[in-house]
Amino acid sequence: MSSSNEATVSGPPHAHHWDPVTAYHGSKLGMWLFLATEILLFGVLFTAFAIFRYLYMEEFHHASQYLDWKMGAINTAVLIFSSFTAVLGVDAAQHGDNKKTFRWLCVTVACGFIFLIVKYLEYSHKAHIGLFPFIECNDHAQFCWDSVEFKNEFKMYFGLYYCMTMLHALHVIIGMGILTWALLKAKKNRYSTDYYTPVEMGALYWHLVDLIWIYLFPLLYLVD
Amino acid sequence: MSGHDNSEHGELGHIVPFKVYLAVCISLMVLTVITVVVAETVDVGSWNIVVAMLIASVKASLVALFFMHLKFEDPITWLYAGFPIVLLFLLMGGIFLDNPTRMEVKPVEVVDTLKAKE
Amino acid sequence: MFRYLPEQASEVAPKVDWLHHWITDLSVFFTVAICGAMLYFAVRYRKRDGVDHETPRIEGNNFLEIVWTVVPTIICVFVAYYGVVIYRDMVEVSEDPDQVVINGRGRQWAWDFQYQNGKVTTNEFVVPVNRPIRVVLTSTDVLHSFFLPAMRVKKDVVPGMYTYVSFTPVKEGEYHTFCTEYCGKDHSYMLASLKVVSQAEYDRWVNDRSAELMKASMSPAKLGAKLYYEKGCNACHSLDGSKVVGPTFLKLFGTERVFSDGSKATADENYIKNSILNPQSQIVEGYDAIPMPSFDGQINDNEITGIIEFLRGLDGSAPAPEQPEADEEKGQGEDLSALSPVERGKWVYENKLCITCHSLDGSKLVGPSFKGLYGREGELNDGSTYVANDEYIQKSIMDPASQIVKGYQPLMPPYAQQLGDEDVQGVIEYLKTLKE
Amino acid sequence: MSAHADGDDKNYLNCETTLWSWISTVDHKRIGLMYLFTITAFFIVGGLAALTFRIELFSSGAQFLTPDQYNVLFTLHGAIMIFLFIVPGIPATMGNFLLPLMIGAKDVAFPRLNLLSYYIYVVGAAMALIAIFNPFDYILSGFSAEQAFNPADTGWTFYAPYSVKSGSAVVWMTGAAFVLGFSSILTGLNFIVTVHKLRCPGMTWNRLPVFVWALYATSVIQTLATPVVGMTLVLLIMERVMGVGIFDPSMGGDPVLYEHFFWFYSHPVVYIMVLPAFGVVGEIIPVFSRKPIFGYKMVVYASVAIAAVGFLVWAHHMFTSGISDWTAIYFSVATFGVAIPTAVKVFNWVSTMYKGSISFETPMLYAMAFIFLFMVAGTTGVYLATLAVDVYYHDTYFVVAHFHYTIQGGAVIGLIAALHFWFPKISGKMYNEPVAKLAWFLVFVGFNLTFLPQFVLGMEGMPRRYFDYLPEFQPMHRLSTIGSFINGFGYTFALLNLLYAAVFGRVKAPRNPYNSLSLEWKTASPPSHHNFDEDPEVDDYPYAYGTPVEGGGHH
Repeated sequence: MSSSNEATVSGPPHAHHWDPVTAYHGSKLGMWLFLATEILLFGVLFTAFAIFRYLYMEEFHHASQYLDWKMGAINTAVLIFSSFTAVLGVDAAQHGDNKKTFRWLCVTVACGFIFLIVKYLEYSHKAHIGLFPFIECNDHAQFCWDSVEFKNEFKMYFGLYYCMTMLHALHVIIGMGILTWALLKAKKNRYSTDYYTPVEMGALYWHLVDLIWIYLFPLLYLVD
Repeated sequence: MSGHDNSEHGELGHIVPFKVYLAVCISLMVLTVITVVVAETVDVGSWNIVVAMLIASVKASLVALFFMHLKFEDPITWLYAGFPIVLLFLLMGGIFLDNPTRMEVKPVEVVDTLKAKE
Repeated sequence: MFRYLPEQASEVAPKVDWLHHWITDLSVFFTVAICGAMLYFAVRYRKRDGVDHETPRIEGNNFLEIVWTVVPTIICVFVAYYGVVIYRDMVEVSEDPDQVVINGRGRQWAWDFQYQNGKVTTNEFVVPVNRPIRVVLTSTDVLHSFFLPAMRVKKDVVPGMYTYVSFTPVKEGEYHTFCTEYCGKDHSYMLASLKVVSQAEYDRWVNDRSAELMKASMSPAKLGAKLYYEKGCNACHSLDGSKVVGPTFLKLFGTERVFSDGSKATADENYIKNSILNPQSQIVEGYDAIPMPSFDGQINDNEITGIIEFLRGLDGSAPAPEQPEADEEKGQGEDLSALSPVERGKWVYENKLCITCHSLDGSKLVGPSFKGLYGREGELNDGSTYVANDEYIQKSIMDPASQIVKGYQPLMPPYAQQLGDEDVQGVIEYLKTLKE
Repeated sequence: MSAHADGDDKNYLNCETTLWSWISTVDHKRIGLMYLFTITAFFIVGGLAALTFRIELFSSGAQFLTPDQYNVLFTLHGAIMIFLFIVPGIPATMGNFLLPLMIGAKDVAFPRLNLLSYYIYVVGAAMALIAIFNPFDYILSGFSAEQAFNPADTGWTFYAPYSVKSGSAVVWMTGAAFVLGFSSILTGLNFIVTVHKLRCPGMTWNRLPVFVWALYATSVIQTLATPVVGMTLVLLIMERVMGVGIFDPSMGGDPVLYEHFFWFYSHPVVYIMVLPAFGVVGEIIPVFSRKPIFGYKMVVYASVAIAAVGFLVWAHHMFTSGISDWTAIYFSVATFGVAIPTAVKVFNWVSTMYKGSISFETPMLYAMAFIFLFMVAGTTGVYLATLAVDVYYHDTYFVVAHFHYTIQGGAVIGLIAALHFWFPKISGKMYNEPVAKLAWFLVFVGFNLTFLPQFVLGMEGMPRRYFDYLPEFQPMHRLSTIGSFINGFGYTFALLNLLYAAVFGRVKAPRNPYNSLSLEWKTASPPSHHNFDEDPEVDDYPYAYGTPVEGGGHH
């Protein structure tokens, strides 16, 4: 949904009914509004996390021990760096340098891939020890998602963990899609100092993804 | 908030020097390290979460202000960037107003007189 | 409009109605004033003969704006204030030691009540007049809401959480209790009746455990049949082989069950017990995992045995038992006049539940054994002595609490309204035959 | 619709006539019309569901439905009317059509996003239809008859834990609500940017028509409240799919938390429904009174204030739900904060008529009916905001009646008023005035006959969502059922009258049949594809009716 939304927000250069400058500022305002909805979308999860962390402090603390903070820290660094490269992509586009834009955005998308790979490693480790929904309980695993003991031991920490990180990972994937679309335009030399809306919008979206992870990381991995 | 938005000066986005971006990126990395170090070594009880969230907020502000160019945006953008955060605090406020202040109600203890004399 | 509210049966009801009355007056006043002004303007300033007349360009009036911002604000502040004050009266937790606390439990689709002495009722409860009452509520499945219109109180019944309503009834009578939070199929039938009675009647009622004792004395299969209807099994499990929400009970016992995960088991005693206590652990293929709640904690071993025996009996050889109309008195319609006094006494002993507490073999149950009772001498709780003569026995039946034999508890319900003179005489004669 | 177009006057309806030109259009006017037809279809479905269960409720005791069927019907009625009809109601239809015209723009800010938003709505509607017919359960169960018709039965509020335990159609219905929410978000976002960036020269903020202001306030709520319910519904689905436990008390979750999340959106959503109707009334009354709207600024501030305060009061739907007493007290007091700006609006509308030259065309009749119905809705709202009284009224028919007075008496009457008012502009035709007045009469009488008795039922203590009821409630239920059919006939007449006029009508509408000063009347009826033949410019606000007098100036 969001990717096609992007496609429409930015529009072609010189949309028929408004001038390019207004179109640029309008698109940016639209994007900020969309980001506002994203913040509230995650906000519900943050609120649920906050109240249950307050109620089940010990269970949450205990559960967070099963996350590897090193993995989280790596992903944080990767995302921050990718935000940096994304903004350099925008900077290059602002100077009308399509080649540089293309290169920086490629790096950003690559960082997205690294993030997802690390996430996959984390998930698969969890699945191995039974800390994952959707898998059958088996004797090798340490835990069983659907068991009463599991719920009592961790309360809803892992449920929230997966809701939050999966939603975030979905946003990473969508963000990569938008940036890929934007960098393909750079490949075709579509940007100039007068028009670089897709890069700017894609980067804004990508920064939001980064911004949310900045909160997720200490909340989930370092909470105590 | 006047009707002149349409006829703004011809410039598009604000151009920020490279070294500002670099400085922001480095600060973000450093703050990440600080978050981890503080969380792993310092123990100030329930303040840990507050410290972690404060650092996260500083990082988030840096991203928003410089990477997202919020610093150079008009008041309307500020309004709609700030509004969801206000609403989020409202939502949290309402829920934290409710849950911790709920009265602890206990059912009455039943002494079953039929069973008692067995 | 006022008279449509139900009668005011609690202490807080007149206060709520007072505020209600005020809001009604204000509402009617403002509605009539504004709509009246609108209609007046509409008629007075109507366009005549299809031609617009000249109109003044009045764009506003700051004074008026201030007036109609400030006046409603003041009214709102007052209404809100009294709303809060009366609400505090309503939810105030009484420290009164005189308070009667009842545990209420909502389930799909019935209300259970449990009194401090262990008395349990379903869909009806009785409280004494003029004493603060508190019903502590919880739910075993989904949200319900406990609404006593005549008392003007209501509270949602939430699983995993305790809430309460408190009220002080001021009028004897029978009142409705509704479920007001939508809870599924029979939401509209989830009613209970509240009886507000005098203190004396309440004491008699709350100590009368004969219905429960009767259940204890039933044959297991019969108990099972009763529970089948009482606990609401009938909502999901049929007795005629048809598939409702859950599997039918007809010819279930002893058959092989195939579960949704492919495993199999025979429907034996353990299987049935486990299905009642942990329904989610074994879902028969083709059924939804979700609906059945666990009955853990709501049902005792005796009752489980009853259900097992009930299921064992449903082999298709006999017609399924009908839902009992009420707790019909045993022996109703039997011709008792032909019995001799001793036979009459024996019949009373067996059918009026004496049998559950008083043995014939000298063993001590809830009450003293009837063996060798007649003519016995002994000590009462208050230190005085008694001789078990005719007079003593009659009084013990009619007003048991007045003379409790030492070592026993005052549990026996009074039979003054249930037994006639002939019955009592019969019991006395019967006891005489039980002398050693 | 375009059958009677002359060759020489090309307008948005006949500039292109292929089916493809409609379904791929990015013209805000055509999208508004497509919305209008789709939501009207769902209005009919939701209305028929309501009439069906009103027949069931005609007498005490089970009539011709089972309790399960009744539960399904009221759920469908609620979910369809809320998510598929009245939330997109005025903004997506009249808003889409009028917003650019009123501010002198060629289109909304993101025309293609607008079309996308429509198709997201269509996807959501399709999901809702799947929830109704639930074909997958039927197929997966091997065409077992019990799974043939098994729609969601949770009520439109989807309260946990019932919605977690109920049938699988709930997932489709909540999914539909989530997707429809996205459509709503995108429409709102589009309107906000449009108002900020596309006003024509001279159209300053205090020259905006009050309808545009109302749409703007609505859009802010749409954009910022909807994600909350979206995520909540996703959590509900996750709860079912992977057992998160947030709303499940047996795992330590809190069902009341669901209610908080739900009402954080679903209280502001009533302002999404009714604020645009306020705007419509604010447009109609000045035109038919030939007077400036009284206290323009206060009317505008009140719109914005209602939108803002609307976010602060959500838990007044939960006074008896087990929230703490302090929370209940705060939310009760805060709720009165909504009463004040609403009252201010009503006072201003009525004052606008003072010394006017009032004519009673159908839109004006609807607007006056609106004021009466909304007075009833508002004053009965005071009972429900008052803590002690709400404890009695919560979840009774009183709430049902109050809600229908605000939403049907407010938003739906507002929509019908708007349809009549701007019908000449939309279709280029005039409708049959006597028939429209007859329909108005039936709607007004039928509506009051349906819902006034429900106030009485609420007073008597009749709980809502009851399939069956005690015999003493029967008389009022009978009145209500009779009224609902009169109401239904009224809407049928009104809509058929408009449809007939649009298709077969002979009387062409002039540019400005009511001599309105607002910008949308300055262009042709119906407008051309590009809205205005020459770029519009304004130099005053659109309410400068009458002869100037001393004092009380607008600027």
